[in-house]
Amino acid sequence: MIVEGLGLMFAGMGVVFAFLTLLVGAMKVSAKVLKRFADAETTRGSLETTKTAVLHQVGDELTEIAVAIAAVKACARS
Amino acid sequence: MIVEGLGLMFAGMGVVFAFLTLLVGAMKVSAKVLKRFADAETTRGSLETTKTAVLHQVGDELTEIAVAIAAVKACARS
Amino acid sequence: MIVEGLGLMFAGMGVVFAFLTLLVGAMKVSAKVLKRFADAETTRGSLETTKTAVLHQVGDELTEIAVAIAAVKACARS
Amino acid sequence: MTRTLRLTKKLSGKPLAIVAALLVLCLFCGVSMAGATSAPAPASASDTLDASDAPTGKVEKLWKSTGLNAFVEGGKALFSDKKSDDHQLIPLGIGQFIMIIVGCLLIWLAIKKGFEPLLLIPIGFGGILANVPVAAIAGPEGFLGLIYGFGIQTGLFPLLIFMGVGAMTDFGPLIANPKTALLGAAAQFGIFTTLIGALALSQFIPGINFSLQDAAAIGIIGGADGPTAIFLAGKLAPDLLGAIAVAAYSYMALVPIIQPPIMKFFTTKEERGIVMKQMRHVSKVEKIVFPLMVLGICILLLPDATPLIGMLMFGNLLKECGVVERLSKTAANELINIVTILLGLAVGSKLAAEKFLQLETLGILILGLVAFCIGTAAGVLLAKLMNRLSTEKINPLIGAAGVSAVPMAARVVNGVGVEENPHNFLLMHAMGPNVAGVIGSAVAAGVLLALCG
Amino acid sequence: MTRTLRLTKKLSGKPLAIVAALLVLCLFCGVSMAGATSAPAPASASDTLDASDAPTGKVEKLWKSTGLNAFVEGGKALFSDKKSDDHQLIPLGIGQFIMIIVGCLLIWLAIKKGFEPLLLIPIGFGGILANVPVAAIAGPEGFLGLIYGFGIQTGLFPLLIFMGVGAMTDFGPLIANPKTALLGAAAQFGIFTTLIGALALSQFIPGINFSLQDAAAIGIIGGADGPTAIFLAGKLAPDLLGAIAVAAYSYMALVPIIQPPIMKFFTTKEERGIVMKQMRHVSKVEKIVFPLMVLGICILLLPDATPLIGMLMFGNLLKECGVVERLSKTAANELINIVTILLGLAVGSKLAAEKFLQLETLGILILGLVAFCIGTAAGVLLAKLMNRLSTEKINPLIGAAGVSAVPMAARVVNGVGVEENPHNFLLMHAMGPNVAGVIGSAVAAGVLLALCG
Amino acid sequence: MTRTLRLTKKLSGKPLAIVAALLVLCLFCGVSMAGATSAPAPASASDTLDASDAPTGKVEKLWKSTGLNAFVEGGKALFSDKKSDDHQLIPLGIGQFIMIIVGCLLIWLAIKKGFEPLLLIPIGFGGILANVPVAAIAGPEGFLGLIYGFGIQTGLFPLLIFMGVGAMTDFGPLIANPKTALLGAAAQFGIFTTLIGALALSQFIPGINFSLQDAAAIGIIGGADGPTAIFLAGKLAPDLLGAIAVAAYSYMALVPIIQPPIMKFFTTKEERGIVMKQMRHVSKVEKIVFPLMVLGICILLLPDATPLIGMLMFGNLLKECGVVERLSKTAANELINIVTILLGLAVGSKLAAEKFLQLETLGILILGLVAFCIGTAAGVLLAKLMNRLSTEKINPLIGAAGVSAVPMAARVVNGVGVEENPHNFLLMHAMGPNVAGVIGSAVAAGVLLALCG
Ligand code: NA
Ligand code: NA
Ligand code: NA
Repeated sequence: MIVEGLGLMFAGMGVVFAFLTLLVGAMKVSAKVLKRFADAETTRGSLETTKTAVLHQVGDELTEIAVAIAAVKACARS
Repeated sequence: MIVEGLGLMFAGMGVVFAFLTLLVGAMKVSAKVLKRFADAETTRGSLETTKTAVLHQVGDELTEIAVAIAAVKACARS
Repeated sequence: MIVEGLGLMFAGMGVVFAFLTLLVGAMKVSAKVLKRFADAETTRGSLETTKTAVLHQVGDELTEIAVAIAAVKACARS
Repeated sequence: MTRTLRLTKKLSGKPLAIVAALLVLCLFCGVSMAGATSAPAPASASDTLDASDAPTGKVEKLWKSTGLNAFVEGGKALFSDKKSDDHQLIPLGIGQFIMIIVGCLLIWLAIKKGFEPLLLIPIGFGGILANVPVAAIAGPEGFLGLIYGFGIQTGLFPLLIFMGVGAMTDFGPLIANPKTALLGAAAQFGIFTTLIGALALSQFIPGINFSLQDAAAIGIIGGADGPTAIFLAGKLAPDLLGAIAVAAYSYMALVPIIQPPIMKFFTTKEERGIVMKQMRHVSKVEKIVFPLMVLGICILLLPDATPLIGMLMFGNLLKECGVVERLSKTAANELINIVTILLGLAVGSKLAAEKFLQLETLGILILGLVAFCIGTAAGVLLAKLMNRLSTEKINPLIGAAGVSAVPMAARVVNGVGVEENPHNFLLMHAMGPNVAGVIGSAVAAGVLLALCG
Repeated sequence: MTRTLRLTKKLSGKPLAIVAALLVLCLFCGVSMAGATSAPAPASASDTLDASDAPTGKVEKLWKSTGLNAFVEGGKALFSDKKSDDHQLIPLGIGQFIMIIVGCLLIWLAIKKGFEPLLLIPIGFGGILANVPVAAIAGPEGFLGLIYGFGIQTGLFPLLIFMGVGAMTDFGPLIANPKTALLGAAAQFGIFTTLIGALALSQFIPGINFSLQDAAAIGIIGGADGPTAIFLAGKLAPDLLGAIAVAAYSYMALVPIIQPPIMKFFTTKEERGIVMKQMRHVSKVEKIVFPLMVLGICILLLPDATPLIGMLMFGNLLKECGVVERLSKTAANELINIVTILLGLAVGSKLAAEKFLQLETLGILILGLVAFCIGTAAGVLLAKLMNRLSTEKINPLIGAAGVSAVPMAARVVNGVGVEENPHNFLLMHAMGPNVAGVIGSAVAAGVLLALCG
Repeated sequence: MTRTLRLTKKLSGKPLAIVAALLVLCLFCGVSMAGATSAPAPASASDTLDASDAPTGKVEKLWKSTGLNAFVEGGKALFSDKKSDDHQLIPLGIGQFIMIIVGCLLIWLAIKKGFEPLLLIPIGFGGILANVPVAAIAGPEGFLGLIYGFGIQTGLFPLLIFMGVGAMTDFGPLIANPKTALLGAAAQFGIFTTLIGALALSQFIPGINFSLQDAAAIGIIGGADGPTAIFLAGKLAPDLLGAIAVAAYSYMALVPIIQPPIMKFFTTKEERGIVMKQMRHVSKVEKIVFPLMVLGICILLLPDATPLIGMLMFGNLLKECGVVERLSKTAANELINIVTILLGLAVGSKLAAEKFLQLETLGILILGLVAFCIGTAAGVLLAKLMNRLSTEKINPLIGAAGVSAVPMAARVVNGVGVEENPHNFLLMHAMGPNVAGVIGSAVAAGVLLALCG
């Protein structure tokens, strides 16, 4: 039965490697084929980046609130 | 079998119209019957409107924060 | 059958009381056994209290924002 | 044809009338068509449209499939054949109509009066659906019947609800003041007196025939715990499940009305004013050990109660262990909500007229009320007894919270206490017996399962 | 062996090549091993590895278990044995391959074109899984088959979806303007004309053989309501379920393309410009009473429709009663999401090639489209008729919303209206016939169940 | 009677003592009552209370239904009848007691040591419940048995978990660096060596008898993927499911302890310090195409793996397509949480003493550990081999992440890398082999199903 297990091991590892090797190939092909989609997306992506930037700005604004409060406090003290 | 289908059509459309016609009648009756409940509700509804107004005020406050920050910035610049 | 019911009652109430009396005992024992864990926890608990305090401070900061806005408004008016 | 045309003219300007006319026309044509086709009806359709031989085939079939016809036939039966009426109080059609009204009543109580709406709205609606004539929604092939078979017959739904309850319950007040657990035990007295009451009714009133199992399932109403009652009734007396569940949840909702007079009757003004000292802090590790401890006692003493107690404590362990928050939140929210909807509908399926409209249901309702009262009294009286024997006094009002009905009973205790002394907040102290009552009624259910199951 | 070594040398520096070599080596060794062990194979393993007698045992078994082999065998069959091809348009292997492409197409339409993605992505994926050769995922033992049996054969999933739809639907616009309900009735005309169309196709085209049940299930596509279509098809014509569901959801997604030309064809410029007066406020109690009223009419008139109408109204009652928010939110979110995933996959399991790749599917797709068009036209025409007979004019465009397809159809109406008059917002007015259409198609489904079921 | 009174007097002032006295009184009365009623016991009750003939009927029945009795009887059996002990290592009562301790141990590991608490708490609790004597909660009629039959025997629960995992997994790092997929393949070597190890144990150690199926199910522990292990064990070796699941999740939790020494042993200081270049950006469309591509390869090469791979990729498609956020969020949150609770309990039901307390369990635990070690080593060694053959070096540490155990293994890789060079963050690079390992072990499971199933 152990020898049979060895057969299972070779068959199994063979299929696992075959599967993932095929997948590597497929990913490489799809990366090339889909490149122009990706390029098109990048343009849109930059728009999204702008959005994110806006969000960051909102985050900054919270910092600004803190700054504003500090400023007002400073004012109040002075 | 097609003629049988016609029978099904008349029976079916009949029931569908009967159902929704009855529903129209029932809605009209219930609208009249339930009118005084509705009136009672309106009084309570005005309370809810007040609540919503309060919420709006909260929203206004956020705007105020922005205004405050702008003011502080302007101060800082000047 | 009613007398049988009485038997059920005594057996049932007996088990219920036995169960919860055992539970009372177990809770008392566990309270004593676990006391040192509880003590150890208290030390950590004080850390958490600090955290809560920090949170309160955040709450205070929101109040501060309101104060700041009021101050800015007062400024703007003056 | 002429008549419909005249009708149309007369009511012209009102679209509703036109449509009504169209409708009559349609049905009329349907009849004619069906009549015309009846002769050359193909064989393949004959089994599906077996009534199409008569000229009025399709319309007749349609009429027979209406609920109106079913109700009317039921009504006719009321006056004609009395002899088939022996084993049934009222004929089916009328009975179903009454049960639909009962379903609406439950929904009304839930919405308008706030009677445990989370359960009584699904139960009421399920009850209406179960009594729709012709459709047999609650039958073994109907979807309510399927949900019942999947979730309640197997006991799965009440157990999942119990898990969710465990994930929502804080046993801290009980751990802080262990002896209040005994009050949760005393309040189960109502269960067993009701059991005896059911057996007595069965013996002395001719129309009522409860078996020992039935009596046990009825008694558990006194436990004031919905899932426990549904679990036990599903195992011991499925036919009475509808009445038992409705009684249990109704009385749980009526706790603020039922309990205060009893609490006041058995206590003096001084006793109600007793102020209890503040509770000690309960450590996290105690709360984690607690569910395992309860489970351990349950395994040693009463394995038959482990499904109920076990799931309650599993939910509580998920909550208290602090490392599986996503599971405990799901158990206490989405999962319990989904199961509540399905459980309510399935319980409602047991409100079918032929099962519910019996003299026995009246007996169940009365017995359930008695169970609540006795449970409340027993809790209060044990608290007074404990005060006699101990120097550290407890407010006897909190004994009333031992009937479970979490957290309603504890709130009622708090309310009665505040009435007496506006600065005496008993809520947390009452939570101890309250959650102990949940354990107590699950244990009682286990005993009944072990001895009558 | 030499060849793989040479290959390795030549492509050295590229890890992929080495791995490929290893792989060949592995498989080769596997063959040798299996060959070596074939003689002394122990008895206990002989049943699990029955092909291991031949020298190439394991590899052959492995090859036979690949999908590649199944497709190729199917392809071979295409050219060889034509005589077993009688009852099947194309051989299984090729058919499954085509259906996998169809599944991908549905997913592409859903993602790229926004075709009802919530349903078409699970359906498409389920379709792919159902057509995986060898695995039999959609078979009675496969997991898709199990989900199908549990959720669709019993009708449970469509009913739970309907409950969720009820918990998301606001019937306010219908209550405010009751007579728009009639438009929702008229639009169901498409259902019954399609039914007749299906029977006609069946009679005149040789390859198509629809029974009356099949025709009824196909007709319901015209109801433009997914769960209703799945519920009815699951009861009357399970074999056609895949095609019917795909057609229903596809055309619902195509509403913005299908409806506008028809709407414009049947209305004049003036009619499209009619401005409707603002709606009255609908009180909370009216909204609570409404679902019970609909249920009551349904029970009186058509008990066979109560499962569908009942669950829709149950969901709506949960939403409107205002006291069980946690249940209504769960019904409208988590529960409907979970059921949608499982329903989609299970419906997809009916896209198995041997059921789907039939001439009949083409017929279903064409008939479904016709149904949509007729339903739209009927709604618009009844609106025009009602305007003739009433002084209070309604914009006939809103009649087109009667086909259901909530809320897409109402939005399309609004779009066409705004095109004519930029200040004429018809959205809320169109919601009345739109939600009435949901009720209407459920009623039509009930009639078909009662007369053909 | 006198004794209880004296006891009461002596301990007066302590309510606990009074209650204890009451309790003894109750039980005593119960005995008397039962004795008194035994003679005129009605026929209807005789079947439910069959032991009531003897004077101590009810109490005896109650005692027999306690867990204490069951444990004691089991204990007695240990010393008395040795001959019925042949097919069982230890008597049932004691075995159940030991398994309850094991359940508590798992819960303790989960809470205190952070061992995969999401799974090990439900499994541990389910294990306790399954070993409650008398109640037979894990039996075919018990609720755990029902959940097991519904969810695990059918494979449904692991597949739904896999869908949720897919909806939470980002395959971006793998797509950005495809060749790391091979490391995920190499790490599956542990599965097959363990399989052979199990067969060897079976041949050379007398008490252990694993069939080929058992060996395959044990091997999959080396896949370090919980749902895959449960799915395969449920199909091939249900009796070993408990031990396999516990081993899989325990070792996944132990990854930070098991892997680092092996990783360090097989790599030099320079190799561990290799800095990998930053990853390229992966476009949205690549991420959408990826799951369909994997599914396509799976269909072509190994249809038996499609249920697992298919559901994983379905979940991932829901996540990546971006148009069905409500479905992907439900799949990754509420649905996976609900299924995790039920799956954990059901897996725990396989920790019943008679199945678990076998020599074979010890073998499984040891083999599982060996599988992890070999898988880790194989991943690292293939990474080194790939470095030999390619100019673009990869850090061989990331090979260790190929065993799956997402995301623990990748974090461990990052930790070991940072130890060597504080500015070398390998987390994202290790995620590639890590998610490839999930695919790899699902493929290995498919092969084992195809060849041993
Ligand atoms: Na109770
Ligand atoms: Na419709
Ligand atoms: Na793996």
